Amino acid sequence: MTRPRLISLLGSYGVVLALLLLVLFGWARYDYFLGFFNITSVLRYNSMFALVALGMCFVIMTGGIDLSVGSTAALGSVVAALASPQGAWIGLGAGVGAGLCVGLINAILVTRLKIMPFVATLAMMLAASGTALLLADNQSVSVSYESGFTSIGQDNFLGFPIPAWIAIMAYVVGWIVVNFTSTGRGVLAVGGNEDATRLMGLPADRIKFLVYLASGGLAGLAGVILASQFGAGQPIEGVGWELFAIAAVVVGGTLLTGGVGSVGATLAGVLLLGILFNVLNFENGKGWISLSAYWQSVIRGLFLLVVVILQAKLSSRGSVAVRDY
Amino acid sequence: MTDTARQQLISRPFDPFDFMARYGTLIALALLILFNFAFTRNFATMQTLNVNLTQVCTIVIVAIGMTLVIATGGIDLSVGSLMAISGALAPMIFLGKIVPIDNVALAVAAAMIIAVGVAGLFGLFNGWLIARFRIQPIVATLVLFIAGRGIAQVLTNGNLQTFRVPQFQWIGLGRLFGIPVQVVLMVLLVIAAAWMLKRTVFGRQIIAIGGNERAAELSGIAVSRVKLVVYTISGLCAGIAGLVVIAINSSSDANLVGMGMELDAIAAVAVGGTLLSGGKATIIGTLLGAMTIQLVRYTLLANGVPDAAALVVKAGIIVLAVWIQQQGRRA
Amino acid sequence: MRSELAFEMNTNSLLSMTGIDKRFAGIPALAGASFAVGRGEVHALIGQNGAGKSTLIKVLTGYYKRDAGEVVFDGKPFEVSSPQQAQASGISTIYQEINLVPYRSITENICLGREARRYGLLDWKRMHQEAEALLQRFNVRADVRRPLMEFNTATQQMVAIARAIGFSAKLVIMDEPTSSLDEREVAVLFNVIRQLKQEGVSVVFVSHKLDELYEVCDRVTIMRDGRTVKTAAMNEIDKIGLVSAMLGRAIERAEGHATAFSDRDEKKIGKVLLSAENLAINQIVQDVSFNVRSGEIAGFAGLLGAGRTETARLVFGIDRPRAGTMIFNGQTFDPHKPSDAIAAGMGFCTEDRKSEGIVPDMSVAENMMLALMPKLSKSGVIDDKAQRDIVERFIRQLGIKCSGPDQKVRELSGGNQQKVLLGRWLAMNPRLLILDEPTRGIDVGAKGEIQALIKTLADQGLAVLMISSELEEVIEGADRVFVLREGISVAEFDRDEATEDAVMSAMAHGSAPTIAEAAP
Amino acid sequence: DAPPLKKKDTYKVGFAQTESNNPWRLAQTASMQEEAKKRGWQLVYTDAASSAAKQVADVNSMIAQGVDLIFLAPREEKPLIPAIKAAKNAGIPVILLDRNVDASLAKPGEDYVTFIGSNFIEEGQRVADWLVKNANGKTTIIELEGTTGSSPANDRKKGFDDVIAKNPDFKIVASQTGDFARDKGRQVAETLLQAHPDANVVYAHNDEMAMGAISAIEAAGKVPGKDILVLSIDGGKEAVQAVVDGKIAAVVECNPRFGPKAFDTAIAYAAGEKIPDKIINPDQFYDASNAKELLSTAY
Ligand SMILES: Nc1ncnc2c1ncn2[C@@H]1O[C@H](COP(=O)(O)OP(=O)(O)OP(=O)(O)O)[C@@H](O)[C@H]1O
Ligand SMILES: Nc1ncnc2c1ncn2[C@@H]1O[C@H](COP(=O)(O)OP(=O)(O)OP(=O)(O)O)[C@@H](O)[C@H]1O
Ligand SMILES: O[C@@H]1[C@@H](O)[C@H](O)OC[C@H]1O
Ligand SMILES: [Mg+2]
Ligand SMILES: [Mg+2]
Repeated sequence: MTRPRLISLLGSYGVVLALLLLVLFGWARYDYFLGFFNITSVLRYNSMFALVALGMCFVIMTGGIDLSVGSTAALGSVVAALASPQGAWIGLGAGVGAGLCVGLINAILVTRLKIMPFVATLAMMLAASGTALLLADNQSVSVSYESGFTSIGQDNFLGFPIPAWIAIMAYVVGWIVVNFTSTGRGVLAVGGNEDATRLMGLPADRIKFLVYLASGGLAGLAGVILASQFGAGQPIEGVGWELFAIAAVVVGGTLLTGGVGSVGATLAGVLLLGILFNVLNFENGKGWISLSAYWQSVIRGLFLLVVVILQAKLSSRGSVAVRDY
Repeated sequence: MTDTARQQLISRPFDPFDFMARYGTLIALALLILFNFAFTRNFATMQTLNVNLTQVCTIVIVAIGMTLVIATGGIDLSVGSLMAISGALAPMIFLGKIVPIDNVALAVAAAMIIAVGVAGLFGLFNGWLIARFRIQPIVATLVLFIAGRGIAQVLTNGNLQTFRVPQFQWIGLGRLFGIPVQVVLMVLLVIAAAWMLKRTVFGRQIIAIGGNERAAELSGIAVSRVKLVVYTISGLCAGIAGLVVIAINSSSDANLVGMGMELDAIAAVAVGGTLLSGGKATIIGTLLGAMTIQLVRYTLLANGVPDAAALVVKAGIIVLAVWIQQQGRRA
Repeated sequence: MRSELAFEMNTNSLLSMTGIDKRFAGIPALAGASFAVGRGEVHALIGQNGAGKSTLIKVLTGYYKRDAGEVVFDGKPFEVSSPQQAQASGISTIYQEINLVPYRSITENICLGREARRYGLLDWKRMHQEAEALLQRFNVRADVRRPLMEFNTATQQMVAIARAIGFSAKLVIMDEPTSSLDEREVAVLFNVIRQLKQEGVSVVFVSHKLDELYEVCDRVTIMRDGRTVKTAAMNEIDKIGLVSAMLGRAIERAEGHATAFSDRDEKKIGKVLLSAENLAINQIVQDVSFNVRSGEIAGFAGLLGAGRTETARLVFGIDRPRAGTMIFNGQTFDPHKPSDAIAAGMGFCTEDRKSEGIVPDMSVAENMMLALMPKLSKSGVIDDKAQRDIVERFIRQLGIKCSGPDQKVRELSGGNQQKVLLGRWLAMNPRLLILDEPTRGIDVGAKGEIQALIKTLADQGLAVLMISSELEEVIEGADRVFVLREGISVAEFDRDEATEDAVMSAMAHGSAPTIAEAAP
Repeated sequence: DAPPLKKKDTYKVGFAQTESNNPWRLAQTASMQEEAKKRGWQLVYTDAASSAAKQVADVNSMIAQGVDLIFLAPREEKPLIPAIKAAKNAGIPVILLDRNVDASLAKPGEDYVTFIGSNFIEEGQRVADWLVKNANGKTTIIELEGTTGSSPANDRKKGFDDVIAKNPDFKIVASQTGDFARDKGRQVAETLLQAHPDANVVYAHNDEMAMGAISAIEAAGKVPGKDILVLSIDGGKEAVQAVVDGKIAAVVECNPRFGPKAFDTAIAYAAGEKIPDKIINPDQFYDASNAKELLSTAY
């Protein structure tokens, strides 16, 4: 392998490297870090972010952005909780449906009314949150414990948390869509040069439409897991999820300007940032930084800084990585 | 008469879409004011004007910097955190927590200059990440969005600082010719920025970079330097806004000062008609945009719309305002 | 009456457009234009910059919605609202500005929209093969898995053409496909056009290089000010006829010269202003030496990818050389960034006007003043009056067709955008001007004006480094011609030595005699 | 039954805080940390940054680290249940601080040891009761709510509004969120005072918003305490000082200093003592009659 090729590979997989290093660090420094309990609970919790980040990744690949994912998840959780007494599947469908509704409005605002994605989804972030609060009457909504709805978030399948299975499946589908379907290639093309894509005769608007819809649906699904994992629909949850997702996507090497992106690296980005929180909690147990909780944000910021600079240095030397199959 | 001059004389027919795009924000604002005259109790008073103007000040000041940043094709998520840093630092200095300064005037001056200066430096840091490492602005500024508030909290150990220092609080509570000082400050900054953007080389360079960065670079524009300056200005604006907020409240809470400001400021810029993709900017638009958002907030509160419903209404109005703007551009 | 006419056209033509109107913000770009293309015909569409050629095409493909008029395609009324539908109906288009997706691979750029599938999923292997095979028709060999942006303009243009051909279309539209191709590639393209014709496919061909038209086109339609003014069989109209129809007035033109670089006064050439020795950066530029004197036009000739553009970038400080030295105006010259070169008195008009030239949302005036602005300001404040004067002067001098200095540059036709960029650098009054394909996409009338202008400026002492893929432009325009081949400067010709044959053979086979000698 | 706690000289305990964005929370955290230090216990501290979901993840990471006991200040009543259950399954006892969890889903003495804290509904009631008695004709009320959807906001509203509803003389003319924050509280108060010039009572769900409201009242040219009665909850030093100065009429204490009682309870539990299901803090009530003398004891 030639040097530039290696560097460009590192550029796109730098995040994987960082992830490995962080895990290694945690394993060496803390007892029980790689214990079964910790691994499964980290995965169970972060599966919500993984789903939201997957949707975000698609949106960003088209050159857009979706700020509404957090409140959409909150809305999804409320709707799912309200519907959960009717049965697990109905709760699931209702939550995803609520997300799809928000996604649909985003899609219409962006592709039909031509409103900038940042503004359109910012507005929907407010609207979804307001709707969630209205539906929930400003309070958390209990889910039904009888209907089996809580299994979705709390149970295991083959010893592995169900939410993690759901996230993995979503990523496999996402990966196939990006790499092996024309819609997926269209997503990248639209982000790379929307005007050209249109002139090339691709249905740019339909692609963007689908992407916002998918992002909404995935956020709704994350909401279902939120409701089911914690036993309540939570109208005020989801604050800042959009930034977490954006950070994960970008740390994964996806360009915010669109046109280049990787589903797999996004997952690595989610795990990287998610595990960082976990590491910070373990570090607190050591008593070094627990004196002031505020150091946590400083450390998180610094960590992001290091990863992002590393990314930038690696990818500026190799050229943009395009996958060849 | 030259050929081009003649062509200019051929008047274009009245185009309602163009008109909407040009005056969309103004129309929205006028409609809101009319609505309030009709439905909101006690609206037509000086005090209402006063309340709205003083409340909109900080958003406008931050949004000025944000407009410039957005004009270059960037974005600055760190403004709220920078407000917190400046808001945390200033009282530490004038209350003599760092080094005791006997002369109050001196202490206040030092506090203001250092606090705003530090915010500017952090802005410069944002610019450095973006210009030097070509990190995408949203992520580069996300770093300080997260860490910046942490820094402010670490500085104060998260504690609330309360104070009564009239010399300092003048910028939040004082009046100049009967007008609140912060309003005067806001107006001055708006005029300066609008003039700069329209009439100076630097302003033109900002727009060029947002419009086509490579072309700008090849035309000899020092793209990196312009970006550094623009993010620094954004930091300075945030720093000033931070001081205004704590001055009004007689207290500084690193945990909350500037919370959510980035989205308010960006919304003001967008509603004001500046394209978020860069290459275009209007400071007056931003002022009108911020006022629209402020007035929406006032209207909903004054008429007792429940908070949850207010969120939905606010969303609708933002979309509507931006949609009106967009109409002209598409034709 | 009208419908009768339409019916008549239906029977013998593939496409007929009648009475087409299109206005932008009230200003007409097309006013009652009509256009008809027969089956299996290669039809030229020509006209001055801004005549409405590209607009007509975009109206046809549904990119713009027409304000009035009728279109009949393949015997049926044709109503499409998007290029996608046009493509599905059998119209395949290569737009004027290369419209591809730079981050994506060549394969994707060629296959997007008609991907090969296996078990419902994309079959990459087959797609790569297809892309390679298509490019092979154009003698282009490239790693089709690499992102398009890694390739030069000419290759990108070929990819765009390959893409359009790859769709089995009834009509292929090419809006100035040859402006970034050299003669060898043009010849290949023409072969392909002839093949298409044999297969019964019609081709619409837009070009400002009138000589080319005679090689492949059957008929020609000439546009002026948004109208179609003439349609004729290619063999019934001569060049003068074409030009006078385009310009709308009779012209008499000095024969013998293809360009407006009439004899230059060599006495006005001064001392060496810029000399570069053994510049190298990577495979694209390996060893380039040349010099330019004040008042001299030095030309760079070479095949596509010979390293001319890349050399110019080194001179202008956009990229930094790995080896080699430059002396400018008697001093060592080592620019780190374009502003260094500009400060030293250079200007660079790039070949890629869309991504490196215009700031689309800025006005004509702002675009033109972009580089000069700092000089025309008092302590950072722009001197509007002074700028306006200059801008208006250049709009007049270059004949830029725009509604005024405040019109957005994005609204100008391609050729007029190019003129604005030329204005940007001419306004700087530089000592050395690097022109990379200065007349690309510029109509014959304006081309002559621009060439004459370059000459006048050189006469006044300006040093010009001109890169052009139009051989005659280099040969007639340059006082000296440097030939680059595969990143190496292989030959230098004085004006009288620079015959077409000599230059061409150096471009194709030249080796580096100086290098060979210098090597130990 | 709730998992037992072994008797040891020193413990490794977790404290899962909800958020750190207001002085009240800071005081609570400080109190817990001080107490741990004093007793030489190791404290694993986490901050859920206002997210119930993150708080569950935080508790899980404490379980993973094998702490002996968890102090949990649950952000909300329902979503923290899985955390309590997970701790129970792992054999780690949990003591709830300041906010309770849904009694129908988890039981004291069974799923967790006990709840130590105040009763938010009661706090709202106490404020309202005081107002009904001492209104002196001031009956037009503006209510500044806490963060929308948070349990102290919901409960303090419920407690107060229910009492007011039973007294038809009184009227709440506006009730909007001030997000528990001073700046937001001030801005909202400015607007509401403008829209309701007849209002003469401001009830704020916490001290911070009350302080903001005082600025707003003064900016509107009115005198807090005279023209408008300000009522608040929390009872921090600044607020009690305001009572002394006559700017706040009355404030219910909601003491954040949980440290000593929380740790004592843990020791008692390890010793096998019977712990009551609820340990309600004896919260002060400050008004003009007692504020001056109690000022020094305010937190
Ligand atoms: N989007 C637009 N907005 C406003 N005016 C436009 C727009 N597109 C084209 N025009 C105007 O329409 C006219 C025709 O432009 P068009 O691009 O069709 O010319 P053209 O014949 O292709 O010229 P060239 O040879 O330079 O490419 C020009 O005057 C141009 O300024
Ligand atoms: N492998 C590559 N990676 C990135 N850019 C490339 C690569 N190959 C060529 N280019 C770019 O393509 C452009 C053309 O290169 P070059 O200077 O070799 O062509 P040229 O001689 O000017 O020919 P022409 O302009 O006619 O295509 C340059 O801007 C160069 O940067
Ligand atoms: O007033 C307090 C509020 O500020 C905090 O967030 O939760 C507990 C409350 O008592
Ligand atoms: Mg054209
Ligand atoms: Mg070139």
